[in-house]
Amino acid sequence: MAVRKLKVLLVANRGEIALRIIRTARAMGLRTVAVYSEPDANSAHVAAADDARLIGPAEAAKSYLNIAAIIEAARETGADAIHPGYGFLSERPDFARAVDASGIIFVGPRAAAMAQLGDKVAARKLAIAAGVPVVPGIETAEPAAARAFAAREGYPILVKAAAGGGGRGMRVVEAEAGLDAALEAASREALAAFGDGRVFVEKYLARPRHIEVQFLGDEHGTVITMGERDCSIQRRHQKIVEESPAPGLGAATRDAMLAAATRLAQAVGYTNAGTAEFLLDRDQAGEKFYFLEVNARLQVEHPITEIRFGCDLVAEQIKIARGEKLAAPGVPRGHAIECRINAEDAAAGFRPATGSVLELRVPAGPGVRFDSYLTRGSEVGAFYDGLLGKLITHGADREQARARMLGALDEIAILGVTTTAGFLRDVIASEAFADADLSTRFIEEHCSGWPSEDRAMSEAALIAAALTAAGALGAGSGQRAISNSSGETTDRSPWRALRGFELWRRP
Amino acid sequence: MAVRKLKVLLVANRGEIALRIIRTARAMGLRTVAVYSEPDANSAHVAAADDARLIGPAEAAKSYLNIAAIIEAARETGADAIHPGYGFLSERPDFARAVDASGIIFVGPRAAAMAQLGDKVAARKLAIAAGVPVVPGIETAEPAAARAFAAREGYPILVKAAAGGGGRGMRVVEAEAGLDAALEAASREALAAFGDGRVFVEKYLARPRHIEVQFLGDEHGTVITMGERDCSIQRRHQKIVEESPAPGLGAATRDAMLAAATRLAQAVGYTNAGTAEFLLDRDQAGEKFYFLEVNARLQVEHPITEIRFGCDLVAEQIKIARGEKLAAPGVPRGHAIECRINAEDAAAGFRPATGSVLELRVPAGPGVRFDSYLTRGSEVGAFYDGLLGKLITHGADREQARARMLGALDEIAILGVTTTAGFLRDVIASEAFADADLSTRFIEEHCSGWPSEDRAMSEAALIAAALTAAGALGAGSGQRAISNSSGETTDRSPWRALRGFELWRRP
Amino acid sequence: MKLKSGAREYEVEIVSRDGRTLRARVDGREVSATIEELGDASAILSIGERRFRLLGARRKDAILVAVGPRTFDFVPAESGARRARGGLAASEVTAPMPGKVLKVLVKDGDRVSAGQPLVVIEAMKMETALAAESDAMIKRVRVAPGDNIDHGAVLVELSPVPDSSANQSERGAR
Amino acid sequence: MKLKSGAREYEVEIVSRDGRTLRARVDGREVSATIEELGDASAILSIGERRFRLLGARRKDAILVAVGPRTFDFVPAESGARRARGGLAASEVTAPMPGKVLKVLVKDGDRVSAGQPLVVIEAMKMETALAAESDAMIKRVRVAPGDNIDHGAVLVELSPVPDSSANQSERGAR
Repeated sequence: MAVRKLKVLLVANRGEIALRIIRTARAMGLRTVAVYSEPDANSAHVAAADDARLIGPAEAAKSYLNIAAIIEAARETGADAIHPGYGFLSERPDFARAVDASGIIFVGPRAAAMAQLGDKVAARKLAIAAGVPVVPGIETAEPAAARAFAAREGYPILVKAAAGGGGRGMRVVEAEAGLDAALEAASREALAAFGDGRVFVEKYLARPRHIEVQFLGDEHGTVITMGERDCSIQRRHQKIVEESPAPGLGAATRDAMLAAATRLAQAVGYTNAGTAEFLLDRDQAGEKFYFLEVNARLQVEHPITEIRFGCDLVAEQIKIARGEKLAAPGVPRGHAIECRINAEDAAAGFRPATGSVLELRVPAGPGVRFDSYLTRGSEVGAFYDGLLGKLITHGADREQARARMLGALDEIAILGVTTTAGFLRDVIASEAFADADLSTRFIEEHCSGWPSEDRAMSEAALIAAALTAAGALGAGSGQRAISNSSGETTDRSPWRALRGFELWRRP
Repeated sequence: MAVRKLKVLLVANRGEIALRIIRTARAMGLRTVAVYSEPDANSAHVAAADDARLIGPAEAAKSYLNIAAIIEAARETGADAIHPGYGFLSERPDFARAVDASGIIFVGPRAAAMAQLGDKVAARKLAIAAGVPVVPGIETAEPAAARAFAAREGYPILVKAAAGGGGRGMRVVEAEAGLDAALEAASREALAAFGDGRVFVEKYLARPRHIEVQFLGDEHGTVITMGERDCSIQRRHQKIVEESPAPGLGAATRDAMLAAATRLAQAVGYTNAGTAEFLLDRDQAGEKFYFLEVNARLQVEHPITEIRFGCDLVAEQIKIARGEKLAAPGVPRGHAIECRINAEDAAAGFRPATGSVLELRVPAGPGVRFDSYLTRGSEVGAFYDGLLGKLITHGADREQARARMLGALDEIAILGVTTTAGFLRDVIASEAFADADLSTRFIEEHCSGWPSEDRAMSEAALIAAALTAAGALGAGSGQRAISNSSGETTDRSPWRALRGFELWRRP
Repeated sequence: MKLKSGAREYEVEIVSRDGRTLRARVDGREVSATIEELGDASAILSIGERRFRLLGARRKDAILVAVGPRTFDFVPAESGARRARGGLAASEVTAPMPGKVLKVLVKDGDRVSAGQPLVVIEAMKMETALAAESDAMIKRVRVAPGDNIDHGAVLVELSPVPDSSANQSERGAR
Repeated sequence: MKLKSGAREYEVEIVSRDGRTLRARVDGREVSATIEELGDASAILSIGERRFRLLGARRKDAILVAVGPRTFDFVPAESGARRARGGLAASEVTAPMPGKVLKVLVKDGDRVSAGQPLVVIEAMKMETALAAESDAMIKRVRVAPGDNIDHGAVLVELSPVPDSSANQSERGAR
């Protein structure tokens, strides 16, 4: 069935996605190769692979974006295929071309399709040609033209990078005063993130939902879709909570979205896994959806689709790359939710956080999956995206998936780097989420001013701090428990340390 | 829909099953109460529950088998229901009766049905009456009668406890010489384990498979089945690897088994979750199955059924206990495998092992579920069953589930107590398992003499020991990594400890 | 002990512990709770009907605690950010995380008002503007665009606004 | 260093480590491997084409290591079970785990042969028979049915079989 040999897979990525890809490749009997930057030498994806190569220093531009070093690593290790994961080089046509040129299989779409879809301006044209509705906008960021467009359509307007995705190089402009600054900042961010500073401008929908369709295409012209994902809950235009199916989405709208995604894929002869993103607007007239973009890669939130459809999308990608023919998708089952645990301070505008993981407790149980690269001792630096892990729960219905998510979030504890786990817990517990009142403005509408005052919790935190200072809680006490093998609770009790309530002194 | 109120659930058990039940109850919005013996005061199920009560000292007879203390704990905490888990009091009609008598809901079958099925002799009669084939045997253990039966049917014969299950109080007798000793030992074990020393004798099938059917019954007379599980891989008559569906089982045989299970359940008006166990014999004539026993409780290996059917059996048990009507089962999907990680030394006849967990690495990833109560610092004593955790993997087919199990087992590391993880890894990797050459003699046929000599692995182990002695590996080095927040690899490197190759000294 | 989290100060003392019963004084309030230690070095603290899972760790610069999935960083009050002087919330603007300076929006001697952005840095591919916490004079700018900065690096030194001593003392009193 | 695991003795030395290259001597054989430390205090050791994940821990009585899911317990050879004397594999039979004595099958002065069960104990609800590792005389039985026993407790003391000193020394020489 496979038309070409694929035995050794190099994963050109890091973090949870590199680990997740390696796990599937291993289960398919492939030999796996990790690449890593200097600070990632001790990282979990390096441990999981059969072989690993250092490809450069911390800066992504010199390591995970270093095409020459990655292809050299593939040559050295005899890799016959490269999986780019998401982010980094995953949507860079020049990388896909360079891989092809080296006679290595690129596990992803062809460079040409990637280029066409990766350029938002070109993708917009494509969508229009394929009869897929698009948001009103102009394909330039020339200040005067942008001003004119805004005057016509009215503020707010959205400034977007032509390249890349993931919300980088994106700015909402509320009033004319901020326009020039936004164009400049977006362009600078886009240049830094994707090496392409072009931006363009479109109408900003007031309260849309973000709904996307997973699709797969093979070399034999087959295109299948695997349902939709609602990714409306975002901060800074980046998703933090995703679920599938999209609650309350009309059957007719869903069918139309799946059909639109199929047309988009067919229009470029798409191969491998991709996602068509749409904005859903609701008014008296009913549901209307608009083309947003196509992400020509595996999506961060792909696991919620895997769990519903009982498939392994990375395995499908590898089979497609081998030249195999796609099977019909399974029948979806139940409801799945994903929460992204990021290294950010949700109480400070989601400011990126760094640190080393001193203590770690991860959730488990029925319907719970935690894709993460974290271990005790992990260093979270400022060099890369702050995604620490993805907590995914599944249930027979949305309420069971939601309840399991709540329980799983309550089992998480990560000390040493500030994460969004506590914030996400309150999001999932909120009435608005329970009622599935979803829109891309969810966070500002329902979570502004988080965290709300909670006296009992503050008291618990302060008592915990006092106990920790006294060596009566955490690693200290844990180590005592561990260094002692007698197992008598009295021996293990750290409370003796509390006698005299020694105060904490700075080293 | 619910005919009676169930808001606070007391879990009369410990370890992984107590934790697993609490997780589901929590997700159903119930308040949960844990009970624990003195050595379990720090255990994970105590942490997970909303409330917890000490019910006695280590000896199960004075704690987890202490009916009065458990019912008192339920009264104190306002529990309106009790889930017995498996083992301990789960199949004790007197417990079910005592719970009823206290006006508390027992999450399990009615005492009468339990008594009828729990007594193997009565259950055998029931099976015969229900037209379910049984293994030739006699309903007594009177030595002379047993000798006569053995003379008639030929050795080996099997001595079994009339009460309980799980292989305790079971002895295979290969020759007449061992008969008396076996009857005595089985009776003594049965008395210790179930408080009932009655044993009986039956023909021992040479190379059967153990296949069981999951069924559920509600108060409205509905009985549904949820497929079968193959639990042939056993040591000491206790399951260690289970899977669903049963590989290569004929469709006609499967249907007949499901029908037989339904008849057994209906014959006693069974409510809640139960399992009908059968032995499958294969000869020229084809597949023949024999009734073994009905376990009137949740089974250890229930998760493989949950994953295939996309259901939560504990949630179903609670709904049934509330008086709700059962829905039709979902359509099963894919293949699931479970490995039981026990505190045992597989290289020494599965001798029970004890200790405290010094280091712990647990597996994760797509299709992987690990139900365990272990944490760093857990004490594994000799008081209770040695099940530390259940590793469950799921796949689109058996081979994917098997490959994922292999990968997941390779991610496990438990230091401080000897476990069966390494043994199970070799079982799953074996050709015999890959070929699904399953029978209850699997271990003796394919794993005798485990572990086979592996020079590279021995060398790795000895090098690891030398590094650990030098403080260059494990908690020591880890602690150094953790107590240091600078994150510079050089600072974190424990290798400096190796200069001069200090030798290990006993404290 | 006095602890500081962000701008807020707290005082906490463990008054007594008798078995599982723990009594503490938090900002002058008596708090009684029950505590269960767990084998994994965490603990369950019950205050009234609430039940919290606690975990703690010490780092040279802070005490970190987790209450369920929420985490809190504390520093001893006396070792926290420098006391406000002359109405300054802080006498320096420091880098909240390692990264790179993109833009410097002020120069030595400028007068800035509370909330005014001073420096734009980039970390994890996101731009973050660092603003003055209070009205101040720019004493010295210590970085330039393109500089790589570590966590805690001083970017800008501030001094009080000369002609506002009156309401400074007020502020000091608040 | 000399290490003992079960009955077997080993000798291992780390000869050198240069970056990721590690050279060791194991039972006289030269072994060269590459090692990668991981952030979680484990390491990856590669010997030829084989790749092992290592984890280690020290306990007062042993060094414990994990090689993937397999675990190994080592004790320093000199501190292991007493050296065999007069053909005895061990001069005592000790409890392999905590539990309860069910049956004592021998009495002081009995002569027993290798493999003969001496005591039956129960732990985790399973019966385990403890047998003599070599021919021996029962010097003293130190437990009775019903006794609760700790891990390592001495159950039976053994002495050499008097009239077999010849093949004892042979055994000793092996």
